Amino acid sequence: MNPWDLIMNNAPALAIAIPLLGAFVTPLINRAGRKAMLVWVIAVLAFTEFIALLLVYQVNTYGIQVYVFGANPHTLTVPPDSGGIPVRIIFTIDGMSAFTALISATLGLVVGIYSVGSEKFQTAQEKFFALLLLLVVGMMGMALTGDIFNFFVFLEINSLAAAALVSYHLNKGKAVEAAFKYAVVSSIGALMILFAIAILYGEYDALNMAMIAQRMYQTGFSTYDMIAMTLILVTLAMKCGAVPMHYWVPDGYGEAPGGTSAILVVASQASLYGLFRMSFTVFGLSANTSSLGWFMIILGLLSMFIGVTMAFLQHDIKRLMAYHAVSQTGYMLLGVGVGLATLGTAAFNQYGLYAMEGGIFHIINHALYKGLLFLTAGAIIYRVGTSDLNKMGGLAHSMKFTAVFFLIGAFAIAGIPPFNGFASKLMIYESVYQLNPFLAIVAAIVSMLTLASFLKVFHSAFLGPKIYDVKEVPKSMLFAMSILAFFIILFGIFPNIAIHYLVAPAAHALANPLGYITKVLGGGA
Amino acid sequence: MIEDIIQILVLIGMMITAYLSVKSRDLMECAILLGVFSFLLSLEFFILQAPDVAIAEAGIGAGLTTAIFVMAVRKTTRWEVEE
Amino acid sequence: MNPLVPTITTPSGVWNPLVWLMVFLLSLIIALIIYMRGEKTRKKGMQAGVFFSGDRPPEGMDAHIAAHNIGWGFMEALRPYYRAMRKMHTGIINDYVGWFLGILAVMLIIFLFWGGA
Amino acid sequence: MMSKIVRTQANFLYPFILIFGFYVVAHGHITPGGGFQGGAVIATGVALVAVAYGYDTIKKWIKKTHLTAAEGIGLLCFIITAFIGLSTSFFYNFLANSGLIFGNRVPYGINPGYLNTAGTLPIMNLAVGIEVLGGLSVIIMYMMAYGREVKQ
Repeated sequence: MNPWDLIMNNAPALAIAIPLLGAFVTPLINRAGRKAMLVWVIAVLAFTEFIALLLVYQVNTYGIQVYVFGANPHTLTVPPDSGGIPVRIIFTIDGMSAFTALISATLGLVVGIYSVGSEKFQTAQEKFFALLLLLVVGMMGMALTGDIFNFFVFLEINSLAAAALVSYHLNKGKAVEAAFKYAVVSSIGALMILFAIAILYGEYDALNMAMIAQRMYQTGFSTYDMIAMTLILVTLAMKCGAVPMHYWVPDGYGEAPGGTSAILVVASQASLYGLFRMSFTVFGLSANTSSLGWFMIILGLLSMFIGVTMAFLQHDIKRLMAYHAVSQTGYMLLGVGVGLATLGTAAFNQYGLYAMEGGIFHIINHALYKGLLFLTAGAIIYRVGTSDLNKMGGLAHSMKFTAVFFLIGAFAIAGIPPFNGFASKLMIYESVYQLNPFLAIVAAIVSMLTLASFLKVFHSAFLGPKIYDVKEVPKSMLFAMSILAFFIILFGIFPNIAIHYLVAPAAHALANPLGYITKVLGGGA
Repeated sequence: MIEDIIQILVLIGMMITAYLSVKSRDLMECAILLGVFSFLLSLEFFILQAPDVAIAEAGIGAGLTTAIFVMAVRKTTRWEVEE
Repeated sequence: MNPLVPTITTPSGVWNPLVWLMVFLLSLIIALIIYMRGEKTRKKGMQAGVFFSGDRPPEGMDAHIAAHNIGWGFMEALRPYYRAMRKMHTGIINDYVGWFLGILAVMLIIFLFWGGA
Repeated sequence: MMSKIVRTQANFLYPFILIFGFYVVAHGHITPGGGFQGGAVIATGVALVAVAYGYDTIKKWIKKTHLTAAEGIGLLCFIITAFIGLSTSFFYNFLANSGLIFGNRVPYGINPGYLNTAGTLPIMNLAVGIEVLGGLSVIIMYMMAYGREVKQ
């Protein structure tokens, strides 16, 4: 078999296998020197990005993909002697999975390039890069898996790698404390998910998401299902940082080193993906989707408003951006929540699907511009040495490129045309107000407050008299920022590129759980 | 029948050790009580037909974590103090 | 749908970033033209200076405004709200877990009544 | 270093714990247990000796770099075994029933459990066993090393 076919056939497995192998080999390669290690890490991340693009292509061309680990052939979801139950570890890739995997791989690559410059003077860099690769594995696995227990495993990989990365710069013990909080909160959350999985397994004798969804649909929605659903959904809402369970977000993001906060944003979005996947595919057929949708909408409204008002108060640049991450997560919850609340009614085709597309488009936009903003914050801290906005000022005199990138990110997050934030926010406003005008009003007010607080950051960090005599940051950091800035402008001016290839397939995949189930349980081969 | 009695005894023992380990002010005693708790838990797993989990619990819970707790307590103070 | 066409059609309108960009550039050009047609013999430097009620600012007043003071009015207006918010954000790990478990309990009760099929 | 009684007990128990641990690892595919459980049992043995003799003595016998290397090698063996089956699918059990190492066919019906079966599973158990014994032991070693720093 030639290499191209090998990659094409095994793309879903390679998406996690390559970074996993990369993470294990990194400490060994480090003995050959730092340069070799960096080249290896960037090559692995670039190849992962290629695989993620390949997955998007495959899903858009051939429909939902399944991959069964250890099976012969690799698409054999239901072995003939298993009694109709998909017993093996299975990866199911539909539009939404490929979308999340692509974001994870892209931000992983960008943060990898950025960290080459920003972590130059740290010790134990091989551990940093190994953890970065493991975090990518966790996110990709969460996005691609079709098995509820595997989802838990990858969630744990994600949480542990993220907690270790948060504590990488000890920062006089503050970062360790933040990592400890993150670890405690995520392990309690993971415990709840494990409990829910045990309930579901006891009830349906299956761990496959499609199988659970089908059996739940056949036997009806019981109280046990309700308990399991609540445990899973509330935990994942906590993991993606929805108010009022967001307290770990500013601590974790605020103390993480340099660009790592940028990839923590995507790590939270993998939990957001889990929330959407569970509520649409697993429970969407049986449960009352209207009340689930309102659960998300209310969480979204609270997150948007409390997140942005708390951000206004902060004077630590990374904590401020972390509160904005909470606030922006609210938009995604709002958009997709409106889609879920109207699922199955006539309103879904009028504006529900559109709201979902807006919410999902906001995920990739948020990953891009919040990633860029965190990278610029990391660049400022790298040069100035403090994250306190009160002590900054006049950086635009010396760090011109960083200032420009910061402005691009700030305009995008505030929804100023023609940057990408405007396109997705417009889609959310225009569709959400048809359900209830109040939702759109809150969303618009939050957008204004976002602009206000980023003007505050821009004024206090970049404008004013020259205080610090610093140089521009290293080229690798600037290059990483310019990648994100390019995509922000591209998706702002040509939003249909993202919507057509990424967002619309994702929204349709979520809205069609029966397609997912039939693909997995249809036997395969 | 005899299995049920053993199971009830084990569960009661687990509850007692858990309660004592929370209440005790002697941290070394807490660590040892948690070791006993893990041991009883692994026994419970064994009774519930999960020898696989029982071995893991005995190795990790009763063995390693107890050793780590003992080390940590020996390096700090043994008695919990009122702040 | 051609992905290279920048128009998004929303349920109640259309949005085209390219048209917006053109209008933006056009308005910039118009502003520039108006600016160019202005009085050529004006004195330079004075008009853009910062004045405090018509007086020159005293020395040292060009210092930077710290981030803490920006948006003071906003925070002052919402003081009761912010007092409640500060009380909520304690930074203690027990409270984090407490909020999580509390929301879990509330959602269990709510979904018990409205979550079923 | 603890009292003579503890050290004698540790000396006596240590080989048995190690042997039981390796037994669990090697028989992972036919009896309860496996790489993780066996590795944990072996690490318990290391912890026993470490607690009984104290860090200063034990650091001459066990090197932290060796344990870290064991961790890395175990993980690499695991993932490379998974990669070899890639021409069919990731994690494909290419050794099962092939007649090669661990490749014997299991006879139908009740049997005493033949060690030389199950294909790649014993290899993966061994890899996981090496990884877990390295990882958990290195945690113990770092705990003790850090404690010594605090004392000084």
